[in-house]
Amino acid sequence: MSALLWGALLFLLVNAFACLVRAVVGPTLPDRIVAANVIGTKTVVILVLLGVVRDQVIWLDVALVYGLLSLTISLVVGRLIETGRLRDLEAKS
Amino acid sequence: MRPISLIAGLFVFWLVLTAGLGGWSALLGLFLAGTIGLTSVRVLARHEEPALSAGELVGLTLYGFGLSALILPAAWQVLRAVMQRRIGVDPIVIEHRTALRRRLARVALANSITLTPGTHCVDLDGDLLTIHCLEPRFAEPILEGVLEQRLARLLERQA
Amino acid sequence: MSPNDVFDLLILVLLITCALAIARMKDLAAAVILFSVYSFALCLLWVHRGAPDVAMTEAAVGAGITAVLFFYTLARTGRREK
Amino acid sequence: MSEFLLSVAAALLIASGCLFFLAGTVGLLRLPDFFCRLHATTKCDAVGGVLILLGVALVAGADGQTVRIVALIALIAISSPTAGHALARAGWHAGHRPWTRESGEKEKSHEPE
Amino acid sequence: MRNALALVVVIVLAGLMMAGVSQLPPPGSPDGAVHRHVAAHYIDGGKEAAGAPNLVTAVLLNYRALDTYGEVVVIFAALLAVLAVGLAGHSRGPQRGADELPVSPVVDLVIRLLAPFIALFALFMILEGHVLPGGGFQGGVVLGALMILLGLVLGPRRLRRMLPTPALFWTRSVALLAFALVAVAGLALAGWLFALPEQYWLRELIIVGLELAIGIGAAFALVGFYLSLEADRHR
Repeated sequence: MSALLWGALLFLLVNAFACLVRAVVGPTLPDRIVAANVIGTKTVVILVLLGVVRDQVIWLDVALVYGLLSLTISLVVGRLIETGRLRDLEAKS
Repeated sequence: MRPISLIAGLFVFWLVLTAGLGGWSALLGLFLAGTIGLTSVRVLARHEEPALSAGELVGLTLYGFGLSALILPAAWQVLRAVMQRRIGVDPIVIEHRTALRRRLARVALANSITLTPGTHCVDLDGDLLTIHCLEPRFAEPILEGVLEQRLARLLERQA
Repeated sequence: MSPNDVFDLLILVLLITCALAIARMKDLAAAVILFSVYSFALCLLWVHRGAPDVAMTEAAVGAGITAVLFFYTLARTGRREK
Repeated sequence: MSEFLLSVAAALLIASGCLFFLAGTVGLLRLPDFFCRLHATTKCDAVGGVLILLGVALVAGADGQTVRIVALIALIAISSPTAGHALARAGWHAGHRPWTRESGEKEKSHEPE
Repeated sequence: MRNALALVVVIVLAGLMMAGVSQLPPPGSPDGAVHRHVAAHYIDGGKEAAGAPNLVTAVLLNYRALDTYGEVVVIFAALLAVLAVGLAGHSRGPQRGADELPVSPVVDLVIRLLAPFIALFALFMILEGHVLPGGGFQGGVVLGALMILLGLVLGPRRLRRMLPTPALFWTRSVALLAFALVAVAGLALAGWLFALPEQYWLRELIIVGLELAIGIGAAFALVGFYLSLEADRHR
C-alpha cells in the first residue's frame, strides 16, 4: 500500500511542476492565480498522503491550514481584480 | 443556520480536532462553540431569510452524493476531450434565469453548475446566471433545469 | 534512490525554478503569486523533514497572509517593476 | 479478505483521482483561454482531490485521521468550486472575453505564415 | 555577461545545496548530528523546564522566549511603520464608493458558512498549540486571514465599526505588555526571565495566556495592516 501512496505522491508532485509552467508563462493574471490554486490543492493532497504514509495524524492540521489559506488568496485576489483595483495588464478591453 | 444546530456543529468539529484530549478540553470546546456560534449568528446571519435547518443540511449532503454520480461519467468525457491530439472545444456563454428564490438554493445551484463538467458558472446576479460552456451541447441540461428541480424539492418545499 | 530522495530532489528543483522565475519576473503581481507557490513547496519540504510547526508557520505566513497583504499593497501602488 | 477488498478499493480510488489530476494539468496547459482552463482545473481538482482523499481515508488508521480527512474532503468540495467561480467572475468583470472558435480562427489567419 | 556570471553562481550554489541535502541523515533518524548534542538536552529537560508537551512550543516559550518576544515586537513595529506611511500616503487607482460591484453571492454565502468554523479552528490552534502543532502565532495568522475574509463580505467600513481603531490599538498593546509582564514576573519570582511557577495548573494557565497574547496580538496586527491598506478608499 505504501508503494502506491508514494507513487501517487510523486506523480502529483510532477503534476504540480507542470502547473508551474502555466504560472510562469501566464499570459494573464487570472491564469497565474488558477495555476497557483491548482498547485495549492495538489499540495493539500500531497500533505495528506505524506501524513498517512508516515502515520502522523497531526500533519493533517497543516493541510487544513493550507486549504483555508489557499482559498483566502483566491477569494481576495478575485475580489481585487473584479473591482478593478488590481488592473490586469493584458486584459483586452 | 439556527444557533443551536450551528453550536452543535461547531462542537462536533472541535471534538474531531481534539480527538482524545480529555474532559477539560471538551468543556473548553463547548464554551468556545457557544460563544462563536452566538456571535456569528448575530454578526453574519441574514435575518430576512429562513435559516438552514439540520434536515436540509443532511439533504444537501445527500444531494452532493447524487451529484457525484452525475459528475463522474461526464467528467470522463471531458477528460477524453482534453486528451485528444487536437482539442476541439467550441465555448459559448449562455444566460439562464433560475426559478429558485432562496439565496442558499441559488448558490448551491451555481456551485453544482461549476462542478458539472462542461459548464462553469461565471456570474450570479439576482436570479440571472451567466454560464460558460465548453460546448453548446453541455448547455442543454442547464436550460432544462434538472438540477434546479432537485434543489427546489430539497430546499423550497413549502413554496 | 528511495522515494524520500526522489521527493527531496523534485521539491528542490521546484524551489529553484520558482526562485529563478520570481527573480526574472517584471510583473510584480505574478512574482507575488510565484512566491506563494514557492512557499507551498517549501512547506512540503518542512513537513517532509519532520517539522510540522515550521511548515504551519510557512503555510500561514508565507503562502497565505504575505501574498494577501502584498496584493493589497500592489492594488494601492502599481504592478510594474520600475 | 475484507481488508484486501478495502485496499483494492482504495487503490482504485487513488489511481482514478490521479488520472483526474493529470487531466486537470493537461487541460491547464493546453486549453486556449482562461475560462476553458478554469473548467479543467476546478472540476479535476474537486473530483480528483475528493477521490484521492476518500481512498486514503479507507486505508488510514481509525485514530482521528479518518474524521480529519472527512473534514478536509468537505473543505475541498466547498472551496474548489467557490474559488473557481470567484476567479471566473473576476476575469469576466475585468474585461476578459471568452475565446470562441471564430475568434481563434481569426487570430490564426492574422498570424504571419 | 553579468547574467551569465549570476547563472553560474546560482548553479554552483544549487549544486552545493543539493550535495548538502543528499548528505543529510534520513529525516527522523535518531543518530543524526542534530539529535545528539543540544537537542538531547532539550528533549530530556524541556518537558520539566517548560511544562509544554509540544517540544517546539517548549523551546519557543522557554529557552527562546526572549526571541519570540522580539519577533512579536518586530511585527508590532512593522505595523506602526505601515500606519505611519499609510496615513501620510494617498491612494492611487480608481476611487469607487457605494456603486462598487457587490461581492458575488456565492463567495458571500460560503464565507458566512465557513467563518464560524475557521474561527473555531484558529482558536483551537492557539489554545491547544502547546499540545499539538500550531500555536499562538499560526492561529493568530489564521484568525487574521478570517478577519480579512470578513472584511470582504461585510465591507471594511463595517469591520472597522466592529473593531474601532482605539480598541485594536489597546488590545495589541495589552497583548504585548502581557508577554513582557510574564517575563518580568518570572524574573521577580524565580530569578530569571520567563521562569514558570512550579504548580501545574498555574503553569498551564500562563502558557495558554502567553499563546493567547501572541495569537491575538498577531491577528490584530494583521487586521491593522489590512484596514490601513483599505482606509483611504472610504474616507
